[in-house]
Amino acid sequence: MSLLKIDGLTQRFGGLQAVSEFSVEMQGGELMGLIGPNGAGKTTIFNLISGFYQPTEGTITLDGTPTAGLKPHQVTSLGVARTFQNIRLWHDMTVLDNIRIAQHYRMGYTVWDSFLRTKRYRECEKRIENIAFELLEAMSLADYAQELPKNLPYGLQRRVEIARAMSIKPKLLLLDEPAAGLNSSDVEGLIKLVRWIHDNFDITIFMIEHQMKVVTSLCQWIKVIDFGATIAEGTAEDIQSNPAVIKAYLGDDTI
Amino acid sequence: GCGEDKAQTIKIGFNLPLTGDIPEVGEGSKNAAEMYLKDINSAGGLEVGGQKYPLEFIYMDNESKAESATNVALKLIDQEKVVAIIGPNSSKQAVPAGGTCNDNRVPMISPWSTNPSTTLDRPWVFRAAFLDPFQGPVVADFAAKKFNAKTAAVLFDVSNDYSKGLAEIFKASWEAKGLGPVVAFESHGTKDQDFSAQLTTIVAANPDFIFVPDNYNQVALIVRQARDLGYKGPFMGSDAWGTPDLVTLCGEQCYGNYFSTHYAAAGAQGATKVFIDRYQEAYGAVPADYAALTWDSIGMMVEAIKNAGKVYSDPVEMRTAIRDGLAAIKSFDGITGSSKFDAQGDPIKCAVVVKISDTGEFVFEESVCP
Amino acid sequence: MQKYTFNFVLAASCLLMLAMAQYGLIDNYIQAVFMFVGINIIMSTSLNLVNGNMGEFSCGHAAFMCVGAYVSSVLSVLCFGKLLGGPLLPASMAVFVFPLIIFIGGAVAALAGIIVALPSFKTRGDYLAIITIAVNYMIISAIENMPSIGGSRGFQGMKDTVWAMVDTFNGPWMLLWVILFTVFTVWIIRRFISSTYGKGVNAICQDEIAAEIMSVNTDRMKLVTFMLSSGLAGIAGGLFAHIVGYVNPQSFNILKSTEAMVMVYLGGMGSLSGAVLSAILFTGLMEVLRSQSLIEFILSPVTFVFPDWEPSAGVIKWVLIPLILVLLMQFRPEGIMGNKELSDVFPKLKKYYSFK
Amino acid sequence: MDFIIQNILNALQWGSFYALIALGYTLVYGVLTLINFAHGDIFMVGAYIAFFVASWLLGPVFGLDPTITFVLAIPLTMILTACVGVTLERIAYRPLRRKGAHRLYVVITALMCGLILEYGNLAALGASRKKFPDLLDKVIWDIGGVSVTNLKVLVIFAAIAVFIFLNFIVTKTKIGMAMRGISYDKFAIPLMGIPIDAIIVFTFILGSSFAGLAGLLFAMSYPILEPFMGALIGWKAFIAAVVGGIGDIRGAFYGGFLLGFIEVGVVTVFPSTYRDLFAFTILLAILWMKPTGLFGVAKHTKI
Amino acid sequence: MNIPLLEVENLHVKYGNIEALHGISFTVGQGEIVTLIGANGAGKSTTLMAVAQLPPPEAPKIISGDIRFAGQSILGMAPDRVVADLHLVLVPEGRHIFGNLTVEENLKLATYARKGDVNDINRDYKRVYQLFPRLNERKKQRSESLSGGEQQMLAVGRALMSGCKFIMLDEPSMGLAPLLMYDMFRTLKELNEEGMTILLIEQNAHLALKFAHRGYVIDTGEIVAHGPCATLMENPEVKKAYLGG
Ligand SMILES: Nc1ncnc2c1ncn2[C@@H]1O[C@H](COP(=O)(O)OP(=O)(O)OP(=O)(O)O)[C@@H](O)[C@H]1O
Ligand SMILES: Nc1ncnc2c1ncn2[C@@H]1O[C@H](COP(=O)(O)OP(=O)(O)OP(=O)(O)O)[C@@H](O)[C@H]1O
Ligand SMILES: [Mg+2]
Ligand SMILES: [Mg+2]
Repeated sequence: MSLLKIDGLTQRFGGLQAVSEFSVEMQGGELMGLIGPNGAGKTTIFNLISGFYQPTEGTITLDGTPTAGLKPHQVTSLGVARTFQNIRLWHDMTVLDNIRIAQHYRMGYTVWDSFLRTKRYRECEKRIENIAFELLEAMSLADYAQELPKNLPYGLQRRVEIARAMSIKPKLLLLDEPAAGLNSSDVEGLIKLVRWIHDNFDITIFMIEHQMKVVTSLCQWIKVIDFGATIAEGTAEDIQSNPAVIKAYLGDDTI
Repeated sequence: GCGEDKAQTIKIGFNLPLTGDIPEVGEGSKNAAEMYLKDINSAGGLEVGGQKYPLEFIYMDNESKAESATNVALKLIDQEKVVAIIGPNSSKQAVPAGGTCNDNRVPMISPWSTNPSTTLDRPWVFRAAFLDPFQGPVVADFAAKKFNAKTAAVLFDVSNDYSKGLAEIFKASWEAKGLGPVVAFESHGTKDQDFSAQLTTIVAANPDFIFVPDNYNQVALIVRQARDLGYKGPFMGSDAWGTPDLVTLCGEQCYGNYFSTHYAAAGAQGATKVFIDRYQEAYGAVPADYAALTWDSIGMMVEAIKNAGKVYSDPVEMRTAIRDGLAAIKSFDGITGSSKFDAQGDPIKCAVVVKISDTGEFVFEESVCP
Repeated sequence: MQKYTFNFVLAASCLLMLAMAQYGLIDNYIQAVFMFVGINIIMSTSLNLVNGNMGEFSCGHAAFMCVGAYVSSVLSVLCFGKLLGGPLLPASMAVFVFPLIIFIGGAVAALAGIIVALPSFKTRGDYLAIITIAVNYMIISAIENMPSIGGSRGFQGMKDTVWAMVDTFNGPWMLLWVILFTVFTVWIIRRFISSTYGKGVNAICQDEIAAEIMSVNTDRMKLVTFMLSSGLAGIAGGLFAHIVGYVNPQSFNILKSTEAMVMVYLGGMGSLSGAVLSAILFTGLMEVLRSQSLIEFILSPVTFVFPDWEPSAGVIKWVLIPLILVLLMQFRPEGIMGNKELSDVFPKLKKYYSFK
Repeated sequence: MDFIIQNILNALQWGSFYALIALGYTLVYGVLTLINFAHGDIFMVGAYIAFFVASWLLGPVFGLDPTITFVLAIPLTMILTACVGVTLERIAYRPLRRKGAHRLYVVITALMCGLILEYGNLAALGASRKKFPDLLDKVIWDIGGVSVTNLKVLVIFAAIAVFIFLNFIVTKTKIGMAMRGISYDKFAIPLMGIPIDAIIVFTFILGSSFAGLAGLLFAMSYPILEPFMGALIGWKAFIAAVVGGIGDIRGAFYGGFLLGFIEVGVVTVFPSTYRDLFAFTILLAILWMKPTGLFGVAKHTKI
Repeated sequence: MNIPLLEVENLHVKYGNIEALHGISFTVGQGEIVTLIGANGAGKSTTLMAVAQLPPPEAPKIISGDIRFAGQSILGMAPDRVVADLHLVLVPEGRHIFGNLTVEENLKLATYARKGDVNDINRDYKRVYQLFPRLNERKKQRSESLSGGEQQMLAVGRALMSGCKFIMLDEPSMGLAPLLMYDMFRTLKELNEEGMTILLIEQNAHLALKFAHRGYVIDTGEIVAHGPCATLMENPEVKKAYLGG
């Protein structure tokens, strides 16, 4: 059974067709890229997968479960985590809290436990905290556990956002332009990080990115869309030499 | 105690709505009290048992709120150590503050509260005004006789316990007469300014008169708007109309209407007239009924102190003495008429029906006694 | 051991206060002020949960206080009063039944909180603010139209329960209950917001979309928070009714809600200790400025220039308090505590308590 | 039938006042996302200013004819009330804005300023109410059992005219665009060469001067002035503005009339003691169905 | 030698109590393209906001130093006057478009302080729509629902509409697809050839150095290197830190 199966996905906003007939199937374990010109509908596809929009047409199936009608938090608890094109951390809570809260769906205790501080409460909180610390350690963020994200440099904020998504223990990780706004050396770091995550966790990654360097060095398979429809797909080499992709997306780099 | 030699002051507290919904009531009461205070103290104080004691009045604002009224009562009792309290005026504050005074064994007189619960089962609480169950029938009888009315309409304030209570009692007593129905029974909110929807319903029901147990400021608007909607019949009001400001605000449109009240300012005689003239001189306005009732409440209090025959330095003893003094008053002649007191501490007194004359004065029309 | 210092100090000072009340060292007025401080603490901390932690703008908190007040008053009169038929329960049980009555009032108020919580799933911000105002008006209007519980005449008779407790043992019962419920409120809120569960509320405040996508069940969080907040307000209402001994729907109008709101923002949004401090400050200010002589002293320069003007404390107080608040906001535009807790400002305090 | 028409007229007049005040709320909100809770009290101040202006013009110094007084009172009241609004902005809101305070702190400040205006008035002028002089000779037309006064007609037309004027300013002019832009992103406004403070002051001038106009018309229609006259109508106008969709001029206008119609309608159909209960339930239901009001656009969060 | 158009001299600025720039000096001559490069958090955006005279709290507070435009100090000038009188415009980091206005209104609002010929303005509209055809298609759409890249186009387009002669761009390529990014840089080059002065911040240091005439390297609030782009590209330190090897 495939991990993610999208079939004939279409999304309209009023008269505008942002996504049309998009289909993809991921078996699990891939690192796939999604590229396309601005406004092609990439973020919309992510929003549809994570349940933020309900598709006009088409189906999304996660691990055999259709996601139609599910709320975003329910989709997340099926094992989908994502980052955002514009960083959306909870800026006034510590990095540690950011990572703890993202484990809400498997908190394991009720509001009464939190009032009464039952044994269950203490055990669950302990577990949540341990997971958070392990993750921060692993992503070399442990030094910043008590910092507020808004006080961190941009590059680290991106990293915290990825850590937050990882604390969900997702099977599928959606990264929306993780390299945007990073300078060249941070981009190198990001590439390493994504590869490390992919290699060390049993995880599937689907990413949107405009920096071709990132896409080509990470993704085994790339889908190119324009006006909501797939115009090409293949390996990095295929894509880079595809005339349709060059015309619609890559352009020529003479200035 | 041994305080007889020193000129000990007698402290009386006032629990007044100086802010909130009805600040003018607080202000009027305070004005009357100031006048009384000046009278007594310029005469060297209150003579009790052959010795003169200066009076001290302490005014506190209850913001027209129930909890503030109890707080003020407690503060007057515990911090200021007053021997008696006058106020609060409206029942919303007088009922809880009455409870507090009764619990703490401090005599209290509410000048203006007409809700029976204020004094019910409270031996320490008294009042100067008659009760709603008395006023309602007075209005009904008068209107039936004067206007030959068969049908009545009522417009009242739902959020005001006074207005609502009186409206209901009136309705019951009107219907009990069996002359005809109350054809419209409409209400509005306390701070409303537009009544045209209610009045349209009332006018459409074509009543012989409209009973408006409302505060004078709303009366002015109601009458005006009713006339704009083509209503030509008479209005009848209750004691809350009894402010000279009514005529200032309402103007000619209120002329010729009637209301029941505690006293009639125009054509008043004797002590009442003296009071009115002096008040007018001091504050530039004819005193409203709450001012007059406050004056009478102070008068009752003073009589009770005199009845006590002695001023104790211990406020607790003094309070008991005043309460006994108050309970001992069997009848009282005040500027709002003379009254007798029943077992609950409620006065039994005559109501007056007043006509607003063509010059805008409140002219005595008829006196109705229980 | 050190970490219990705070609890000991708190318990000791409460006991001291009770003892002083019992032996007449503090008079009824001071006791009443303490009790209103307690009630205001409950009101401001519970509203802070919604307005501060969750970042909504609820302007109708008094509505829930009203529900709690009426429910517990009616129960109390049914059980121990004589207004609605004879007392159902013997007076000796009052001590045990009273807290139950207050809790039931709170529980019903929590149910009333659902009226606000449900729309909050779909709308927020100023639209939700209007819904809360509307609910406030609706509840007042509903009670005014219930003649069986007094309508706009108000409802009384709850003092019988208090007397029943005093007859069992002569002591400052209401003060005791207010202290207990205030501590209970602060304790429960503290536990709630410091748990990972409760921190979801802050996440909703800071970025609701991220919260939803990061697995926080925002609808359930909102429901729980609104119910907790309004339930606690209901408890405050029940206590209020038994202190004053009389309730009137208009006592819980929008002005009362405004007071709670002012306390929350004065203390600093989302700061529990700020909400407690500002409730103390605000209530204190309200009482202190009742004094005519103080107001005359403050205004003596003005009355010197305008000798005819006779300021009345009641009026001036309501000019001064807003003025003080406006000035305070100019100097501390984030409230007394900002979004920090006392222990963040004075980290040493942390050693002395484990309130969690 | 005439009963219904009469009530429609009643609702139109009462709705006009809600609309006029709601327009001021929405205008300021549309720029600063500030619920200017002092607006109802600025309206009250406007009515008092109108009172003093009218008494002064009618008084011994000038002894003008009432109609001329009315004509002169309109601009004078509007200007003076605008000054009050701008003063509030300058001394209370602007410093907070400069410090980057949370928007709700400004809202609370506005609430406090409203209280200061109310109680300041009470302290200065005392508790007795003021009677507004009659400026227009009242004409009552009786058309088939429906009575209409000239004042009613004037009020309704004034509300419509103000709406058309404001709607034009906000949607069609560049200054109106700047006003809307500020509410979304204050940071970028100066980068467009737009003097932000000037625009905000302009907004307050507009909002307050129309509150002044509303105060004048209100005082003529309900000629009894007291310091708290603006409080309740202010709250309700705010509710109307939100139900219409706060920040949108059309929303305030239609919301005001809607509230007027609901209130009058409930009183007409149901026992009037239930007015608040039913009226607010209806409003709640409207917001339930349209969570951002009639004309409000849900703020789209692009993620 | 004639005076440069913009001179920043020993600029110190603070956010609250934290000093973000510790004495930065640089110049931009008339008709030049100058780029500032540096790591995240180095203070590049801060510098531009200080030049644009934006007020705190979002922007920094200038403590000391001087900023001169055509020889005149502009310290204390109102930020809207900077745009209206000096025709010096900043395209800020993070787009800051007016989401509740349509695309068209956003562009129109940018001409608020412009006192030009209607024909000039119309020519600029054309140019913007030509450069970003997407904006033309989305003219009537509320701009907050635009995609990230489309919003970036709008932010740049808006600056062009203001009739500026000196444009400061803070990461204009963020979120743009390669094709568009190259198009935009080509247009900027064209504008430069027509006389526009450009001060650019760009994370992609390769691109920036290829595009600009001169560059400054900022590190934690200080200038650590500067010179013509060709020289900087050869500088081993710069190479190591910013060109990724
Ligand atoms: N809620 C919405 N309402 C209306 N239009 C929308 C909405 N969301 C997206 N769009 C439109 O749908 C199209 C696709 O948007 P989307 O955000 O998916 O683009 P994208 O591929 O992520 O582009 P970019 O690379 O610039 O981020 C855009 O043209 C956008 O204007
Ligand atoms: N509003 C602010 N308040 C406080 N500190 C700030 C603020 N904005 C920026 N800073 C701090 O000032 C320093 C310089 O920030 P600046 O935004 O200028 O960096 P930058 O070089 O533009 O970085 P980036 O490449 O991430 O855009 C950073 O340390 C940052 O944390
Ligand atoms: Mg995108
Ligand atoms: Mg930057």
